[in-house]
Amino acid sequence: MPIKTEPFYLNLGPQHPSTHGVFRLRVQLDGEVIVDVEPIIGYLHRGIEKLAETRTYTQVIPLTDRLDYVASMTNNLAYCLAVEKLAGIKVPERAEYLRIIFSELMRLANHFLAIGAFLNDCGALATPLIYMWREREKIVDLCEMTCGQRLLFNYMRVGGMSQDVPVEFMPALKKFVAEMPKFIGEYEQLIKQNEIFLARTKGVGILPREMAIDIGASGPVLRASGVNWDIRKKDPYSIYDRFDFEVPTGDVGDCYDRFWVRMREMRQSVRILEQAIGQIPAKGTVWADVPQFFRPPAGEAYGHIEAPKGNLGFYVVGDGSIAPYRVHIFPPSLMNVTALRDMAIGWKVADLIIIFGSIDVVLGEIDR
Amino acid sequence: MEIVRPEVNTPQEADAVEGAYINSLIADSTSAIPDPDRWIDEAVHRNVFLTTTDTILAWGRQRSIFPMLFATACCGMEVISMSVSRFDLSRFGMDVVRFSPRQADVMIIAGTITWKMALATRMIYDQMAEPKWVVAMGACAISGGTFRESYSVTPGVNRIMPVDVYIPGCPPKPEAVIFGINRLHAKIIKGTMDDPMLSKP
Amino acid sequence: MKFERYGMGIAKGMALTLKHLFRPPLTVQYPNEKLVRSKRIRGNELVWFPDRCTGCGTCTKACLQGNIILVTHHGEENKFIVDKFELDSGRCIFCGLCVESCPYDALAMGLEYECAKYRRGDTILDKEKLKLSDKHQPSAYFRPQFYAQLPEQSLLIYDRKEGGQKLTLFPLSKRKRGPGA
Amino acid sequence: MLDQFGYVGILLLIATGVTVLIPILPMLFKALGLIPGKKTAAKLVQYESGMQTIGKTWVQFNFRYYYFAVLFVLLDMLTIFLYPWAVNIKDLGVGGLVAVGIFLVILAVGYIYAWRKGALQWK
Amino acid sequence: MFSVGLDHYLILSAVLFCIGLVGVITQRNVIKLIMCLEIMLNAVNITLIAFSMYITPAALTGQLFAIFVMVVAAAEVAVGIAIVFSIYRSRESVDMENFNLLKW
Amino acid sequence: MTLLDQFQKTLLASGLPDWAAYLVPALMGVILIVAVSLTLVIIFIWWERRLLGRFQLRLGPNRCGPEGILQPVATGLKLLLKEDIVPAKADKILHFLAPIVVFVPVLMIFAVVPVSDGAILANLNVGIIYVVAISSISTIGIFMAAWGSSNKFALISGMRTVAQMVSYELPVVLSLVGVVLVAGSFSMLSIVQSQSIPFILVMPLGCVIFFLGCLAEMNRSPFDLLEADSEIVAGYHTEYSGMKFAMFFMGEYGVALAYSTVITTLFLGGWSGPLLPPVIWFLIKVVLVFSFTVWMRATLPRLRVDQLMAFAWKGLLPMAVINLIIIAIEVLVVPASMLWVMVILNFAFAAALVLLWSRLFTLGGGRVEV
Amino acid sequence: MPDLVFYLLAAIALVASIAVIMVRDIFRAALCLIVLFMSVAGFFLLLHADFLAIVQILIYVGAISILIIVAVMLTRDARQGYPLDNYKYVAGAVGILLLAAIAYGILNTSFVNFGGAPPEQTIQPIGQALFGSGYVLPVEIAAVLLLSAILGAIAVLRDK
Ligand code: SF4
Ligand code: SF4
Ligand code: SF4
Repeated sequence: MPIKTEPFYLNLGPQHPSTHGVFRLRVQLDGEVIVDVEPIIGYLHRGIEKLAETRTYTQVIPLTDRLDYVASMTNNLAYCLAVEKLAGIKVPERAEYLRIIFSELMRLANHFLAIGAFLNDCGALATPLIYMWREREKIVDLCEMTCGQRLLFNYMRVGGMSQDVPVEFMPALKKFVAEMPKFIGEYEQLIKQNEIFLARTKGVGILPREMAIDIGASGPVLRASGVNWDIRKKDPYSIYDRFDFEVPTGDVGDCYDRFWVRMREMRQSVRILEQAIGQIPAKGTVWADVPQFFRPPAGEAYGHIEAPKGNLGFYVVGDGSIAPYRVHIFPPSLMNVTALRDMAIGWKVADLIIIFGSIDVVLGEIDR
Repeated sequence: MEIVRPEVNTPQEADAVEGAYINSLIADSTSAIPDPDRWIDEAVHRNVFLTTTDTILAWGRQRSIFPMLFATACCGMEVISMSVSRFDLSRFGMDVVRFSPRQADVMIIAGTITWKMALATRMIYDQMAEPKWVVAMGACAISGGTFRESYSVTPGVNRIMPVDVYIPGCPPKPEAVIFGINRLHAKIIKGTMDDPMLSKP
Repeated sequence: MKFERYGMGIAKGMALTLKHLFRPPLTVQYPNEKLVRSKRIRGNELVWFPDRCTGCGTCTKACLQGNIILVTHHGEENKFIVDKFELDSGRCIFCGLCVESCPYDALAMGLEYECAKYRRGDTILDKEKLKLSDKHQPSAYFRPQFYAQLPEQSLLIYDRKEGGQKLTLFPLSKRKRGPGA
Repeated sequence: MLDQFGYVGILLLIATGVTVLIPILPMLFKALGLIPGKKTAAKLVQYESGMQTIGKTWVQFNFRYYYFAVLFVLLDMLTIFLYPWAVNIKDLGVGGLVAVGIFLVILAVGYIYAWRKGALQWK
Repeated sequence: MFSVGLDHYLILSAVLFCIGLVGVITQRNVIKLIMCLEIMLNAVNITLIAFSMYITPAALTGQLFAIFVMVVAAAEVAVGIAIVFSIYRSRESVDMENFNLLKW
Repeated sequence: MTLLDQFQKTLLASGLPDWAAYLVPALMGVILIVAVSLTLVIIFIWWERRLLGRFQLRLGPNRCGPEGILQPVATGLKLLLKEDIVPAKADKILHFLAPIVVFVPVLMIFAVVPVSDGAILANLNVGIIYVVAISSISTIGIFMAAWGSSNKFALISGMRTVAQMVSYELPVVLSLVGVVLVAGSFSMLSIVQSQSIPFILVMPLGCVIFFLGCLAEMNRSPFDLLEADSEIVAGYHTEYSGMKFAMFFMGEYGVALAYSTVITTLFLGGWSGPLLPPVIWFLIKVVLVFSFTVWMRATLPRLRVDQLMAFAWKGLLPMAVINLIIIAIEVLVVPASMLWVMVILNFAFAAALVLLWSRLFTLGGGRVEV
Repeated sequence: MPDLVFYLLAAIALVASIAVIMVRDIFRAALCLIVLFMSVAGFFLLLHADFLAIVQILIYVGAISILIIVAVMLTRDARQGYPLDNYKYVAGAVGILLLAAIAYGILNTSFVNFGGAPPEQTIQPIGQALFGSGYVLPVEIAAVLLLSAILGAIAVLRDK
């Protein structure tokens, strides 16, 4: 029987190195043990949904970039899918492939950050993050070559892509994809068998299968709990049905599984990229000429994709004008982070940090 | 416009106090705080006696700035890009990232500051030890950026604290930020030479 | 987990870091060396060609936040004469929508990204600052006509040997004192 | 022997002098006006991620390792007995080894008891 | 050789001992009480070693005794604090007034 | 007979009064030690930052002076000119005293480190335990800082120091007994002299245990829980700014340097080595040991506090005791001239022990097992 | 010179020990106790007991005070000691009387020095004495004492 003490409150965040943005955890501690966690969000509430109502369909795209800014092109894709569904626009073949290529690149980019930051939270003094960021830089280089920005690309448009990729793009992408498995292998060597890392993550922060389904978790968090759910397979959007890939799942649902699912997902992404490079038509238009100020018919549409963090949905209501009547965003991070409290109670502060890190949230998406 | 808060004992009290102070902060920040830039355009007038000391002081201050990463949103990603291997901020002696405001010298505000966050931002700024500088990185920090019209976003951090360097961009490229930091270095040199007290509102 | 492998995993990880110790650093020493940015770079400024601009105002409409301020008056032959063309680079998010929409190719993204300012007011770009000059070069973003004249982007994907990470070098001897030093 | 410790004492004095000087120096500079800054109420609030501390800061901290602390104090006594033995091991020979062996075994009983009873475990 | 002799050490340790004793009698806080006990034991140790130095310098008997006193001190502190912890669990106090379990 | 004593003799012979002959060499030695160790600490800070940079494919500070060597000087200068903040609620006396209590013991350790034959400040009979005893005072200082700054992050960090101290002191002390057994003396000088074969070979397990214990005592990765910045911001020095923070910073590296020198002395044969002058050998070895800790820092994640304790109590402590007994038996059985026999035997024993222990011991990630 | 050091240390020890019982804040009291321990180590050094001096630091400063600090942390209101509140006068009287008695005894006894020089090294003789000649049994008894302390402490602390 431990000595009875009064639990005390500790604010982790909003400005705290491990909160990946401005997230606040009001933790109730007894010694170092967590009695209660209260996630407080809203420190990055920027009113994106409201702003979207004042902008035209095209002008919303830069806003969606700023949701999940780690993998911003996936947001564009989800939004564009929803609007294309609303307006009944068919996307050209080459654009579909480009979309696949970029969303898989974004998945890689996101997982590099997710794993790197997670290891940083485990206390690995930035080295894994730095190695992974090197790869992320390569992806960023590719994107910059295509659309001139390094982070918030504003590249997809309703009806395709804003412009075709430059000629240098394909060779560079090929080289990148060819080298990628080697680097992923290196990261596995760096950390996967590290005893300290295993001791820190195995069995920590278990999210049971049932609970994961109940809270509506998605993405790697859900799959690590052993649920084989991937929208790319279950409801293939775009042209994902043309590719052959596996959906890695974990079995326990602890932090290690979440890490390891992400690791294996990266290999699958590389596989998809390889196939896409092989199949992409060499020529062709990339944009179904949609005017910048276009008016989709009144109605509503829901587009969802398997974003790197999970199921990202956009619900767009149009009233026939140039601006959407309502845009609702269904972010995966928000659903996933609700599991935090159940996972963390009874663990220590250090565990809370890595559990939070293993969920991989982005605050732009949670607070919107 | 300094925020002093009473002691709180329960989370409920803390929330109530926070809400009240956010409202008063919004009410207080209707106009921008003037930029601390008096000496920028003037030629440095070197006082004969103080030159050497000042040079040394400025050298020390300029060469080892401990940044306090205040990464709230997308711009934070570029801050990471800048500090990892490709652009390696540590070349300027800035690799000692301190997360405690007591030890940091420059607050790089990277990202959107909402009103809810502004309170914490201002508090951390207050808690930093002098001499301190603020770099507003990205459109959001400078002016609210694309979210300026939004009800919840601060229209520029220069409403709540004086800003030394503005780095436009959304997000600025890492080089742009390093350029901004170099500008800050130059400012520190000039500022120290001109006015070692660097008194700020 | 059992401590079965007696630290083999740790040893593997340490071997990898040791290997990295002997790899060349990736670092670009920025103020002295500069990476060549993408040809389609969206720098932190815009370039405006006053002779081509008709003052049609499409760009102001396309801007998602109404950042471009355009004031015109009627000139002869039903043309508009632009009195004021101003945008706040401290607010612009460099999305490129205005460039995309300009029907006369009168607006382009700029190459320059070293735009840090000491004053909030300095970030506002007026007509003069937006004009093409040797410092303000247009990029090829939506302006393929400039594509050929811009240098090849340096990519991290290729090794330095293969032409990656190409740098604009400023020899150290020419290093100026001042901001870049 | 004392003269050697005298060196240590002098080192102690000088090291203390130097280190006490280090935090005092800034006070001097402050008086000279080289260090800017004035104390404001917000600056003197303790930092807690930019939020207000809730409740007292000197909280009752549940240090769950008090078993370890107690065990540590008792086992630290080993040093007193082991070191004098270790220097003399050659002279004391097998007898000394046996004596120390018994000593260690007796303490090992306590250690194993503690382990068995779960005192070396996180509860 | 020294003008400071055995008497000085003995008096000093006596003073320390008495301070400890006064503490033991007056303190209500059990932890402080244990601290005062430590003062007393230290005083005893000084006495022992002073005797050893000034009476049998070659034999070191006093030092050996001091070693055993230290062992006793450690055992006493460990058990004492364990008892404090265990009573603290049920009484949530370290005040002597509440430690009247064995009062008749 | 140390160099200082010889110097003292010559001074006495030249007719100086007693006290002067004692004080002059002492003061010279002390000032030399303080100056050299502070300079070395500064250089080591730079070295760590550069090396860490290279491990991470970056350059590290290279702008101040040649290759950035003046970087720590600039940092020190800046910290000197930084405002000093004492939180209103802090315990002001403790807040002031804590950095001093942390820093002084660090300097004190250098008193017993021989740089080359006889070049030692105080050749104590109890050299080895002196190091352990002195460094345990630093813990009190850290705890004072944590308690005095009235900050919850600091408080957590303070309790972690206690946990580390409580668990790692014993293995360190016990593994040192092995050194004493073989060397037959506590004095650092005679320990170095008795290392015909570096003790790292004679007692590999003892060396590893000591090294791990040292890592914990100098709060370096993977035991850097005190300043686990992803968890508790800056740990015990969260509320410290300016020069006081610099003292903690220096103290941290000072401990690292001090322990590197101690490890060099005890296990790597100190100054001995062929060809080069002893001081250079000593420095090379110290730099190697320090670089090794940097290398670990660049790679390893951090342990959780209870795992840290479990590792020490269930892993290192029993192994240290067994190792100690084995060495004691060997010392009695193997004649001193046949140290190489012990090398072979001990490597075998170390391997066997590690194999055996890894079966028994779990560094659990789970909730129940520590 | 050693005389000077003695008086200095004596002053420190007295002040520290009085502070231990007078200071309200228990944590500060514990720190004063540590100062006292260190000054006692200084006395040991002056008395040519170098091994014991170091052990004093190792055991008292390094271990016992840590335990006390842990105990302080666990208690609520660590800032509130209760200085001198019961039996103040009785205690004072007892203390002074006892001190007077002891002092009388000390000053009226003439201690005999059995001669011999203090050994240059104390560890080796201590080791010889502890394990070589006659003190083996006390050593083992000490071990048993420590063992029983471990058992007792664990038993007391264990869950009921
Ligand atoms: S300026 Fe742009 S990139 Fe930076 S935080 Fe704001 S929206 Fe994000
Ligand atoms: S759209 Fe082009 S032509 Fe029309 S006003 Fe804008 S810049 Fe001028
Ligand atoms: S780049 Fe975007 S934000 Fe900037 S002026 Fe053009 S449309 Fe507006």
